[in-house]
Amino acid sequence: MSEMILRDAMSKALREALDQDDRVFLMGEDIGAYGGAYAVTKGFLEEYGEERIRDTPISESVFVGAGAGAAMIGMRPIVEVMTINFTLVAIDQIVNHAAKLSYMSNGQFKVPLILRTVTGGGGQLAATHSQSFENWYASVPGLKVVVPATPYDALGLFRASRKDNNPIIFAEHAMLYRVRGEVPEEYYEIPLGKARIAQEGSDVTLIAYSGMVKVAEEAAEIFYRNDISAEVIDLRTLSPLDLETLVNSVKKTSRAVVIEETWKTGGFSGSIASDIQEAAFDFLDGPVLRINGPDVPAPYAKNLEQLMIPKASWIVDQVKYNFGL
Amino acid sequence: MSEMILRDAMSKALREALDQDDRVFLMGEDIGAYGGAYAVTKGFLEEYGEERIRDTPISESVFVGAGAGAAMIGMRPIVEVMTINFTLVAIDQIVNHAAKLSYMSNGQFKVPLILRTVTGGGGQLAATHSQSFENWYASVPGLKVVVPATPYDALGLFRASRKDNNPIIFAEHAMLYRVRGEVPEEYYEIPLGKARIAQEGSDVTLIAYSGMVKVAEEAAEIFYRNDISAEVIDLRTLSPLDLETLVNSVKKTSRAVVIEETWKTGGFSGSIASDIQEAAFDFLDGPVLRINGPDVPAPYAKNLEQLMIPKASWIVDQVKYNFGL
Amino acid sequence: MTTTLNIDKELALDLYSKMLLIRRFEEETERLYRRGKIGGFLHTYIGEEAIAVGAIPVLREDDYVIGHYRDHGHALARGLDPKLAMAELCGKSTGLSGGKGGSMHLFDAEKHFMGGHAIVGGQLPLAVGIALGIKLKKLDSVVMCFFGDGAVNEGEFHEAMNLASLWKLPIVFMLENNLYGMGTQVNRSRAGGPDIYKAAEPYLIPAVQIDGMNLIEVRDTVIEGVEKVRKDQTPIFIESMAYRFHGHSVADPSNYRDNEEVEENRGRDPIDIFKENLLSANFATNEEITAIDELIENQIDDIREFAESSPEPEEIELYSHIYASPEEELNNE
Amino acid sequence: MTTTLNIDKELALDLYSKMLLIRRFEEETERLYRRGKIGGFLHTYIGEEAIAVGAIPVLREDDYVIGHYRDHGHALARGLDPKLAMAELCGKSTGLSGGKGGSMHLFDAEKHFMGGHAIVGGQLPLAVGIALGIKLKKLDSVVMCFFGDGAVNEGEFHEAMNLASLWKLPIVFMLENNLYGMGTQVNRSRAGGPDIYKAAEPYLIPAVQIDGMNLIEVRDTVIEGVEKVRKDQTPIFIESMAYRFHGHSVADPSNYRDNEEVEENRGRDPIDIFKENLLSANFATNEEITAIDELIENQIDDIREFAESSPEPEEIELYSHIYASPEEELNNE
Ligand SMILES: Cc1ncc(C[n+]2csc(CCOP(=O)(O)OP(=O)(O)O)c2C)c(N)n1
Ligand SMILES: Cc1ncc(C[n+]2csc(CCOP(=O)(O)OP(=O)(O)O)c2C)c(N)n1
Ligand SMILES: [Mg+2]
Ligand SMILES: [Mg+2]
Repeated sequence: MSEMILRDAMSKALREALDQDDRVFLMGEDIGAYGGAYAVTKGFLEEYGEERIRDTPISESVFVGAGAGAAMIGMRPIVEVMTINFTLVAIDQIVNHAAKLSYMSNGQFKVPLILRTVTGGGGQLAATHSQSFENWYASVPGLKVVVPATPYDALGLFRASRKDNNPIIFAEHAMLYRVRGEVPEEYYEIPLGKARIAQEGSDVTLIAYSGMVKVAEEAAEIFYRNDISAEVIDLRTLSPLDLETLVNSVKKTSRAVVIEETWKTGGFSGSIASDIQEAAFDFLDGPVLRINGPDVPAPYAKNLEQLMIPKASWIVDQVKYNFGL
Repeated sequence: MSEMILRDAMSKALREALDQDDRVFLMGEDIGAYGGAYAVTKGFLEEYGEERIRDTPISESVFVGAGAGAAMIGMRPIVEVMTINFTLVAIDQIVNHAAKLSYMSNGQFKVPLILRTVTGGGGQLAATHSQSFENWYASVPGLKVVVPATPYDALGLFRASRKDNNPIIFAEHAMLYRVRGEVPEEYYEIPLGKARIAQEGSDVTLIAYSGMVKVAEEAAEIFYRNDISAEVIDLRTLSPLDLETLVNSVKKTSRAVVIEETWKTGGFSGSIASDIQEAAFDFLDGPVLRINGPDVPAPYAKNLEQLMIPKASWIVDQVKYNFGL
Repeated sequence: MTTTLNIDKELALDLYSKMLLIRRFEEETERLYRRGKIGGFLHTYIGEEAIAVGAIPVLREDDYVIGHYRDHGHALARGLDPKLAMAELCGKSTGLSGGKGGSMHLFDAEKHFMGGHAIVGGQLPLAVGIALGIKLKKLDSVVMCFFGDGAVNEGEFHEAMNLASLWKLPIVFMLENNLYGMGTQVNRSRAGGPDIYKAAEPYLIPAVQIDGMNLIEVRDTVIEGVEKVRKDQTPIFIESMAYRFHGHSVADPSNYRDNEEVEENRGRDPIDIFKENLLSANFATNEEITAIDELIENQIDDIREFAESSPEPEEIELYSHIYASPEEELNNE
Repeated sequence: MTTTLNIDKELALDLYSKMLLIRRFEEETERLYRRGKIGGFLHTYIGEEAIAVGAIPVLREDDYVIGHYRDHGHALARGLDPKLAMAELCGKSTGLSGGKGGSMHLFDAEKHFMGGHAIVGGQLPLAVGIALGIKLKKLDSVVMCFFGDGAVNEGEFHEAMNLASLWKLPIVFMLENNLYGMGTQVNRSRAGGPDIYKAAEPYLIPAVQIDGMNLIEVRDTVIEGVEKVRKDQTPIFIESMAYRFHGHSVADPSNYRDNEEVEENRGRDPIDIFKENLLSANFATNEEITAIDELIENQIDDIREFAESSPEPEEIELYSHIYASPEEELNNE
């Protein structure tokens, strides 16, 4: 076992990919000479050279699409879009091309493309730079969406992503890069589509992903101190979604809260909450709750921005209000 | 009263805008010389001239953004993107610019831009051309989303949209253009954010919008023949969402179904269903159901495509299965 | 007077057959569309046959072709089975994609036919990626990427041209300038006007403009061009001036073009021009030409029959191939 | 030896003060950032002052300015209140946008300052729209749109250039070529290399390249250019060669540039160059220059104090101005 921060787990995952598979190459803005906007690929250019570590012009649409094109002929590109906000200028290549090539060709082509990007708010980057669009991507058939919350998962899920033959949005939360955690030396993988029970409990199920897992864990800690036993589930991937694990937990606890950083309106929390109530209505003690950030473009000011990001106390208050716990 | 098809109601709405407000102009691909891909603006170029009916190059990003820019200085542009599928190449201008300018400038700028576009499947146009992204737009704070289901509503909602000072996605369903309906001669408006009770009922609430309203009405008709009284609600706008009307109805009927054409995973149906169960859980006889198209990229073949579009029978079957009605 | 044609006789007759096959195939699609056998949008290639047939047969099997929704001509020129293509247009299980792609999205992995793509400009980034893959695999294949004059105005054109040149990728940018994007005449959509090849200059991509109605001119240009791309591993740009004889799609009466313009261009029918070439080079007699015509007519009957009599896809196919299964072997040549 | 400067003396000193204000303002932002008073990303304009100050004061009040996230210099050159700008950077209620926009998103409707925009290239379509609005309103205003060498590679650059030229819109495309987009040198991002003004040719937009370190050169070029745009109602393109003296943002140690290059460029400090101009034209003595320096230092103290002592926005402001209320009067001049 060794401890490392999530950023280093990602660097390790990428190095592994480059070392083990010569079909792998990296491309994106400032991943080379600059070392990556979030320093994940620092030193890579020197180690692996310009052919495999490709700094791109600022033109997301072409280099994301080029990733899909290269994947069509058997390469395994790992493309970085600096943040998920900027994927919007390339979203057509993702949704109308990468995601659909397998289906439209009836399986003649596969697109083993990993699109790494940085998601989430909390850095005072204001409205254009603080969004979380992984929920949109998770609604698109043909895409998979991976949202790790720990260094262990980042590495393990990336390994599985590398073996998958589908286009994958791999969304790393900006505020998690410095989170530290155990990462075994021995090889392991974490399959896509299998949620993690971060903490077992019996009174209420807290469902979260990416940056919200630690918020759910904080809430669970508060509950614990009040003799309430919360089960915390980390989704790990939004697509595929491990509904089975969620439903089993809710059948046990009778109460569920879905916690998501982005807007509630149209959020993935609603989709999950509805999945649960459709599958387990008779087990429920009350509504499946959603805790989301408010329906507001992210403000810059620190004090206002803090109001955007769900807090453990919001969960505790809502659980108390709705379930009397 | 006169009868007209939805296409003509839209043409009437646009003519009115051009006639009554010289800040209004139209721009989009092939709206002029070609007469509009769906013929809504046929004859406009001859009537209003090139300055106000502007054929654009195929470059959605710049002309959508230009709509926002012109709106910033007080024009009232009506921009047409041929179908909602193609808004993906302009989505950054919509989501990161038009939607955020008011907030980021703290109200110094307003963006009274109407983006008209065509949504929905059913025309055998296959995966890239049959999507419905209005749910994504409805999740973005700063945007409003209008989804008319009848000629009457198309005209009335467009009139209200014209008076609104916000960026609006006005999504017309391709399969509704030839739907005929009553449209009064006298002036009327339909406010944004007010759902329509298309049919009163007491046993189950069917919630739909755009192309799905007539499917809900068909289901209601089947229910009626089986002595089940269904209330049909046409949302009219996804944002703002008239939750009050939905909740009041569900409190009365104790059962609700949300019907939406697009993918269930991450769909707006989940967001609405969750809103309802959070607001009215104790009134519910069972889960708030969702009827969506399957999580599949639209296929071309006619027989397969038909499986994509929710049918009245799907509603009837689910209501029976879940509520025993 | 006999002129000489710088091409093998047998090949010339074969190319003539290919052009005619495309023409008749397209005419048949229009009939099938009107009979309700083909749905969706249908964009025919009638009038532009000399480009696909002049260009694509120049390529090797290990080269790649990619284009837009007006893709039947490219597909047939590349040698895709016309029966399977027509079955696809009819939404049948025997179609290239089992009926799931339709007219605008033809694919054939084996033939390295990388798709018709229906989002205008969307194929350009993919083409760049295929060329990048070629380069990284150290192959000497090239990518031929077709697109229209309308697509040139999309941002992706600019991004693709820049990256292809910057990274020295083996692409033939193959512009079909038929003067219109739907109803919009090129002068009304491009600041630089119709000579689009000039747009390649700032990217340092060598560019030429040629007569896309003249098969021999297309072929000679492409032979030279592809050789250069293969050798230098850098992109080139070929603008073929063309005209689509019918509307943008079957639904388009094409009112925005005046009759005179349409008639004048129809007078320069690429098939007639090449036929004249064949006759005056003594490559074929009128009788032989007629024999080819008849052969193609018969072939079209077979194609139609195959497509019409093929079964619809099974409902279960709705759910297949949304994702590749993890076990599936990659198409990894 | 006295040289002559083709500019009014008072104005020249005023412009000098503006440059210096920007420089000192930016230095102060860096200090405030390090003190944790400013958050998010902070991109300073240090080294590029001659462009904004050479260009923007040429404009009339009814003209428009729009740019990217490196916007402090443009804002101050346009005459936005530096106190309000700094308060915005500190996320205070007194800021230009009440603290909601931050460094990358400065706006001032009254001054026709149409925003710093943080999505690279995103301001270009908006600029086109503002110019279109001007044209439709039959005004003779112009739009000056700033963007970087990195932005040129986005598709929106191409789309905007084409539409602006095609529709003859009054825009000055104002490229600040500081040779890097973040850590990527322009030769590694552009097929055409660093002479980006050549990219304007296919769009038929007149373009020049000038020394963006030389205020007088910038100013003279812009005077002539803006006059032309105003008269002809067509776009022009000005490429100002520049260099940012600090990192891309405060967080960037700028390791990708070698010291020699940095030092050489710092040696051509635009403020020093203009100071030399002033001195050798006898527009000011060394003492007068020093007096200006001191004035600015004091002003910066006031600015910082105002920003630091201003209150944070009230929580309720989180929810204001997401939408315009229907009753609200439009900003409809
Ligand atoms: C992004 C996008 N915008 C608009 C359309 C609708 N559309 C389909 S074809 C076409 C015209 C394209 O013209 P051109 O590139 O010249 O090709 P041609 O049809 O002439 O072969 C348009 C506007 C689309 N499919 N995709
Ligand atoms: C669409 C998009 N992609 C990437 C980024 C990240 N980013 C911010 S600034 C920048 C570099 C821009 O360089 P340039 O246009 O030359 O402007 P400069 O910073 O040199 O003034 C990048 C890549 C972004 N903000 N938006
Ligand atoms: Mg064309
Ligand atoms: Mg730069």
